[in-house]
Amino acid sequence: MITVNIDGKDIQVAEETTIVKAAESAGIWIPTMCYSELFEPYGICRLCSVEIIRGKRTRIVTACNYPLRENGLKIRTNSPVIQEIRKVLIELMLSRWPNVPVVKNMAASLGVIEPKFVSLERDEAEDACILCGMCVNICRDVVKANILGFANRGIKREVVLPYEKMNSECIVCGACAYVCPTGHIKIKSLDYERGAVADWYLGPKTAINIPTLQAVPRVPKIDEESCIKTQTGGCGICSTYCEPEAINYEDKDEEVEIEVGQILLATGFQLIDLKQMPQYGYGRLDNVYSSLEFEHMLNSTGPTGGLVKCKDGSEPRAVGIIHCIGSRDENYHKYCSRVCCMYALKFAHLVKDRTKAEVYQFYIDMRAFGKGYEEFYKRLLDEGVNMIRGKVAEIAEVHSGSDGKPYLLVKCEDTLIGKFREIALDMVILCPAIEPQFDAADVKKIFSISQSPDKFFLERHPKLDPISTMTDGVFIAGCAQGPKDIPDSVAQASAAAARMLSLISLGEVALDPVKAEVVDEYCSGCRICNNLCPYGAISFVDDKKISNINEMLCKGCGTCVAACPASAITGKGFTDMQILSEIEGLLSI
Amino acid sequence: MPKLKIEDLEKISDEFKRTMTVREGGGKVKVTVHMGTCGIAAGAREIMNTFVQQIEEKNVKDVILTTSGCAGLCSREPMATVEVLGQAPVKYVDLNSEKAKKIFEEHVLKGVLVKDYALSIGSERIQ
Amino acid sequence: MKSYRLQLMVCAGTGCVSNHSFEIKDALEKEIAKHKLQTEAEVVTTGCNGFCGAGPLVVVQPDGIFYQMLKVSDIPLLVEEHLLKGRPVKKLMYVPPKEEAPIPKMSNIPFFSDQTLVALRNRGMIDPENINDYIARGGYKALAKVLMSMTPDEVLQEIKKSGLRGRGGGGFPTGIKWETCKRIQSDTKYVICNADEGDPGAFMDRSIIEGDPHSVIEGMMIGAYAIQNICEGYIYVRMEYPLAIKRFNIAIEQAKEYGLLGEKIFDTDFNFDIKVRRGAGAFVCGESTALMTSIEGNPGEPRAKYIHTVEKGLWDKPTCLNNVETWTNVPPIILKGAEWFSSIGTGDVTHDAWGGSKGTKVFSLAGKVNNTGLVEVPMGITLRDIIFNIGGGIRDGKKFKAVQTGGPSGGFIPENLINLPVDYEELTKVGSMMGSGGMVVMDEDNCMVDMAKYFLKFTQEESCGKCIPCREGTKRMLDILENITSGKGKEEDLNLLEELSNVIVESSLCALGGSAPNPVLTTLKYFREEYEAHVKDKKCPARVCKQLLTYTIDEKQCVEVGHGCGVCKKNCPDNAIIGEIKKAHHIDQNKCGKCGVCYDVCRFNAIRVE
Amino acid sequence: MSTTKEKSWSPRIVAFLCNWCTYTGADLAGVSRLKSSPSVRVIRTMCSGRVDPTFVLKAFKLGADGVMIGGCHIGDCHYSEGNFKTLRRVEMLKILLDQYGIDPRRLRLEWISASEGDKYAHTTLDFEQQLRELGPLQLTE
Repeated sequence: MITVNIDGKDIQVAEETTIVKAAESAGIWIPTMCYSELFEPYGICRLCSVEIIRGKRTRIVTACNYPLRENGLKIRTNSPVIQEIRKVLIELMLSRWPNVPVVKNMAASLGVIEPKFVSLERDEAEDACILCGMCVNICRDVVKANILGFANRGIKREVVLPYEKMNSECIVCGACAYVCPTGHIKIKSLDYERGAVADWYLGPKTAINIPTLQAVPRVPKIDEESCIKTQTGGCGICSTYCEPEAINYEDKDEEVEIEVGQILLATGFQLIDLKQMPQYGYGRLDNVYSSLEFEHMLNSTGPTGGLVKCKDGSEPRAVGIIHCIGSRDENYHKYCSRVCCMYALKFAHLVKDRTKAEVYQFYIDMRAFGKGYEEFYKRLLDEGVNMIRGKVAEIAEVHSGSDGKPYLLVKCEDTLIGKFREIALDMVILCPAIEPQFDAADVKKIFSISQSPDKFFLERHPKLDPISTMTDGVFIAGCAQGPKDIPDSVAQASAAAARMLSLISLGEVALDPVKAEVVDEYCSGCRICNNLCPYGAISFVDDKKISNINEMLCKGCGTCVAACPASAITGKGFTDMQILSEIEGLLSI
Repeated sequence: MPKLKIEDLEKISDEFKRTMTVREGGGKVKVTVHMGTCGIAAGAREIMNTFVQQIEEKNVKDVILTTSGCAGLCSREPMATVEVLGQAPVKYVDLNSEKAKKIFEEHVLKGVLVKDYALSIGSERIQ
Repeated sequence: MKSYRLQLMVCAGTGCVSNHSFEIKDALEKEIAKHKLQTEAEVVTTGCNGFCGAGPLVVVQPDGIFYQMLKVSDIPLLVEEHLLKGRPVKKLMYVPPKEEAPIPKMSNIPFFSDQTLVALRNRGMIDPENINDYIARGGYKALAKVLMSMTPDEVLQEIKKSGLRGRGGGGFPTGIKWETCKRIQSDTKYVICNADEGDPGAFMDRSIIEGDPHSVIEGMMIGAYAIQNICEGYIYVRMEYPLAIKRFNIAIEQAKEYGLLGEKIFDTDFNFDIKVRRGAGAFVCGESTALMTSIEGNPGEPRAKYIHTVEKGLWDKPTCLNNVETWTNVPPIILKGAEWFSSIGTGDVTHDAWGGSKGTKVFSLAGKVNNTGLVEVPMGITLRDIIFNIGGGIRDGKKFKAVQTGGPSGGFIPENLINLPVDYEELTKVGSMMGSGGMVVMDEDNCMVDMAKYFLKFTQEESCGKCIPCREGTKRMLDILENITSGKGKEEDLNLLEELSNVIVESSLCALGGSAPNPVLTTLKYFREEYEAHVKDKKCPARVCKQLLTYTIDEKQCVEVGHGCGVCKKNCPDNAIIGEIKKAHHIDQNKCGKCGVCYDVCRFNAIRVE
Repeated sequence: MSTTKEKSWSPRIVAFLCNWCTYTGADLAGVSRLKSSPSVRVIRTMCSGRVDPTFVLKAFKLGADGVMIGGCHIGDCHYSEGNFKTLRRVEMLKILLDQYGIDPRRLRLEWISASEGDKYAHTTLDFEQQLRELGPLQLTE
C-alpha cells in the first residue's frame, strides 16, 4: 500500500492502482469518455488529464492509465491548467459532434456551451461516432473476436469492419453496440432464414438461454454458436457472476458407449422441404408459412405472443390452410401424412377464435378418422369455415389491392362445384408431408433392419407384429415406422416398451435353434468354410485338423453348409436331407 | 564459410589493409610515376607496372602508387617521385624497370636514398 | 590478394543512385577496360558520401580527388586524363560558391573538412555489401573486445561514462536506458533498431544503413551483450528505403555466414540474431510504442508510456529501442574508450547523464544553403558554423532568415540566435529540438506562416488520429493557418493558435502530437510580426501566400516593351486579364485567382506582384 | 405336343427364398392380396447363401422347369454377406447348366426385400411367362 495525495486528500491505495480508481475511492470525479473497467484503459480522450507533482516538477498525465507507484505523490485533478485543457478538448469534440448527447452533457458539466472552434468535419448526427474506441477495445480485449478496428489516419480515422463489409468472423455478440456511448453502432436484425425452422423456432436468443419456455428440463444452457467464450476464448463474464460456479465451458457434446440388450428406434420424422414446390411461394412470399411456423406463432411464448399476425404486423383478413403439400402426391409421397387434416382444423378453429379473419380449408379428402375427430370436423363446419375440396395449383402475390397492400391469390379448382376459383388471402399455411428422417437409410444399416418403399422403417409383420423388426431386440415406434398422430404413437411406443420389458423380466433370451454343426468324422480339414463365416464362428482345431463351429457365434445362415465340399456341415432345421426332401415332395405333385 | 574466430578478424583486416590504405589516401610512402605523353612514350607504363608488381610481390601494405602529368623535364623521362612521409620528395630520372626495382627495394622499403638515379630532393609537390 | 593502384569510390547512396550513379559506374568500368587499366584501377560502390547536392560523385583514391555532378559523357575524359595520364580533370571538380578555382581534393573542401566523423566513419570508404571491407576498417573488433575482455556491466559503465544520448530525437541517455532494461527481470528481452526515419528531408539513418550496415548490427550486438537475456534483435526499416532493407539483409546474411550472428559467437556463450521488419510508411511508427505494435502486427499506434518500453515493450517484454545513429556510435566508444567520446561535445556527464551533449551528431542540411547533404559535426558547434562554413552560406547571396531543426515538429530558430551551440538542451531552450537531425535553412523568400503551415500539415496528415488533441486539435490549427494565409485570418486567431498549441503539447498521447505545434509556437514567438502582417494588413511580406498577393500589370512596360503581346491573357485560367493586342492589358482583381501564371509567362517583366 | 396339352401345362418352379427378405416379401404379397404365380413352390432357407448348387441341380433333375433364388438386396443381407456367395454360385451354376443342356434362363436370381411384395408378385409372374415360352424342360437320362 502506498499513500498519495489527491487534491489535498491523503489516500491509501495498492501499488499500481490507476489515478482514476484512486480518485474514485476518494469520491473525486475525473471526467472520462473512453474509459471502461472492462478493458485496458485506452487513454485517448485525454479528458482525464491531471497534474502530478513530484518535488518541483509538475507533469500532466492521464488518470485512467497512470499507475501509482510512489509514496507521497501529489495529484491535482482540477487546477486551472487542467481545466483549460479539458475545456479545449471538449470544445474540439463539441465543434465536431454538436448534437451527440454524451458530448453535450460532458461539455455542460465542464462549463462549455458553445465551442470557439469551427470544425470542417462537423457532424450533426445525434448518434455520430465519436471515435472513443470503446467498441474496438471491447471486441479485442473482452470478446477477443478482434473484428472491429480503426481505418485511416488522423482526421479521417473511422471505425470499420474488415474491408468495410459484414464479416463472417463477427459473431454478432452485440458487445460493441452495448458499449457504444452514442448509439452509433446498431445490430441489424438478421431476417431469419425461414427454411431453417429450428433457428427461427427458438427465436432470437442470447448466448445463455432456456431453449423454449416449455423446455424440459427447464434450465439455461450455453449456446455454443453465440457464446463469445466458446467462439473466441474471450468474455467469460457469466462465470464470474455465477456464485454456485455452475458454469463449465469445458463441457462438450460427447459420445458415450452403453451396452444394451434391446433398442427401441423412435427416430421420428422430418417435414418435406417446401422450397422444392415453388408454386406455393414458400420462402419467397411473405405470409406463406409452414404449419410448424404457424404453430409457433400461435404459441403464447412465440414471437407474436400467440397473436395471428402478418409479416407487417397487421391482422390477416383471410387465412387459407392448404392440405396435402407433398402427401398423397404422385410427385412426392403417395401416402397420407395422417395428421394434417386434424391440425388444420385446429388452426382454423384458433384463427377464428383469435381474429376476425375468414378461413378457407383447401383439402383433397377430409380424413377425420379418430375418436372424436369427426365431431370436431362437424363443429368447424358450424363455425363457418369455408371448405374447398380441391388441390391448390398456385399461390401468387398481387399488388393491386384497393388499399395498396399486397395479398396472396390462391388458384384452385373446387371439385365440389366443378369451378376454377381464385381466392384472395392475407396469409397461407401449408401442411407439409411427414417424411422419414433424411438419415433413415444409415440407421437402417446400423441395425440391420429394412425400410418399406416409402422409406419408413419396416415392421416385422404389418398386421401381427407392427412393433418389432427383423432383427431380434430392435423395436420401432412412432413416425419412424410411418406417419401417425400422437395417440397412435403413444400406443405403439407403449406396446414396444411392454414387449421389451417382458423380455427383461424373463431374464433370459431364447435363441433361434437354427445353427450349423460340423460332423467331425466327415470333415477333411479343407478350411474352405473358415473364411466364409461373416461372424467368425468357424475356427480350425489344430490338433484334430478339423474345423469347428462355435454355436454361440453362429447365426445359422447356412452359407458354410452349402459350401462344404464334404457335406460335413449340417444346418439344424435346414439339413441337406430336409431340403432335398422338400424338393422331392414339392415336385412329386 | 567457416565460423569466424577472433584471429580471423585480424587476418581479414590485414588482407584488405592495402586496399584501405589506398582508399584512405594514407600510407607511409607515396610513389608518383609521371605519366605525361612524354613519360608514356619513354616507357612510364613499364615503370608503373614494375612498381605494381613489386608492391604485390613484397606484399607491402602502406605504399601508395599514383600518377601525375608531365613534370616538365621530358628529356629525362621516365621519371618517378618517391615521398616518404615527413621527408622531402625525391625525383628519380631515366628509369627502367631494373632501376625502378632497386629504388623500390632501397628507398621505398628501407628508406635509403638511391643517389645514382636521383635528380633532386625537394622538388615541387603535387597539389 | 589483388591490390589496385587506384580505387574509384562511386557513391551509391540513394541520392546518387537516383542521379544514375550506377550508370556512371558501368561507364567507368567500360572505359577502364578499354584502356586496359582493369588491373590497376578498381571501381567500388560505397554508401552515401554525404554531399548529396553534388551527386553523382566519384572520389579517386589515393589522391582523394573529388569529382561531382558527373554525366556518363564525362567518363571517357575522366578515365583517359586522370587514370591513364594522371592529370586530374579540373572541369569536373567542385567549385565553391562565389569562387572560380576548383578544389581538387575532397579533404580540402570545407563541406568535408569541417566535419568530425564518428557515426559516418566508414562513409565512402567501404563497399557496404562486403563484410570484409567493414572488418578491414576495424569492424567487429569492438564486439570481439566486449566478448573477450569485458563483463556486461563494464560495457554498460563504458556507455554510461561516454555520455551517449539517444540520437533519434528525445536524447535519452543510452546508458541509463540499457541499465533500466537490464534491471527488469525477464528471460526474454528484445533490442530494436529504429530505422523508421520519417522526417521529410532527413536521411541520416538511411545513409548510415546504406553505407555501413554492419556498424548498426555490431552496435546492437554490443547492446544485447550488455543488457543480457536478449533473445532477438529487430531492425524496423521503413518500406520507402528498399536499398537500406536490401543492404541490411545482405549484411545479416554475411554476418551469419561468418558466424557473427547466431549461436556461440566467437565460441562464447553469447547468442544473438537479428530480423528485419519493414514499416509500411506511417510517420507515427517512428514513435517507439507505435513501432513496437507495428512489429507485433497491429496497426501502428502509440500507447501511453507510463510503463516504459524497457519494462513492457515488444510483446510486453522488456525492450531496448535505439535509433540507427545511436547504435552506430557504440562500437567506436568501446574501441576508443568513453573518455575519447566524451571529450567531444558540451557539458559534463560525469554526475548527471542529462548534463551534457557528447559526441557528434549527423544532420541533414537542406533548404536554401549552397551545400546540401549529410554532415556530421561535434556537439556544441554553432549553427553559424554549420550553415555558413559547411553549408557554404545562403544560396544566391540571399539573406538568412531562420533555420528549422528537428524535423517537422521542430521549431524555427531566427537569425539572432545563429550563434547558438547545437546541443540537446540549447535547442530545447529556444523552443526547438535536436530531433533526429533535420536542418532546413530558410532565407528572406520564405514566409514563416507558410512554412509553419507546411510542417503542421505534415504532422497533421501523419497523426494516427488516436487521441483527440492531436487528431482534432492539429486539424483546427491547420484550418486557422489556412485562413490566415488566405486572408481570412482574424486577430484573435493568433491567441487561439497559442492556446490550442499549448493544450495539444500538454495533453497529447505521444511525442508526435506533443511536438506538432512547435513550428507554430516558435514562429509565433520569433516572427509574430509576419503573422500580424497576414492578419491585419492581409499582406504576405515574403510574397509567398498567393491569396494575399495582388497582381497588376505595369501598363507602360506592357505596351512599350512587350507591345501588348497578350500571352498573359491567353494563359489566364480565370479570364481575368482584359486587353487587346498592342495595347496595355490589365487585371480584373475580382476575377483574379492569384495563380501567378501571368507572372510566369510574361517575358517582358510587366507583371507586378505586391 | 398337342395344343390342349400346351394349355393345360403349367411350369413347375422351385423357389428358394431367404427367410428375411424374399420370403417376407412373398408373405407381404400375400397379405397385400397381390396375384403371384401359382406355379411357384417355395422352400424357405435362412439365407440365400444356404442354397447348395446341388439343390438346384436336384430340382431340375426331379422335374422342375425353373428354379428361382430370392435373397436380400446386395448390402442388405441379414447375415452381412451371404448373398455375395449366392451371387457367385449362381454365376457358376449358369455355366454348368449350359453344359448340361439346360437353358440358363431357367435359373433366376432375384433380390427382393421384405417390403417388395409387388416385386415378388410380378417377378414370379414374369418368370412363369418366360418358362411358358421356353416350354417344359426335357431332360434325357
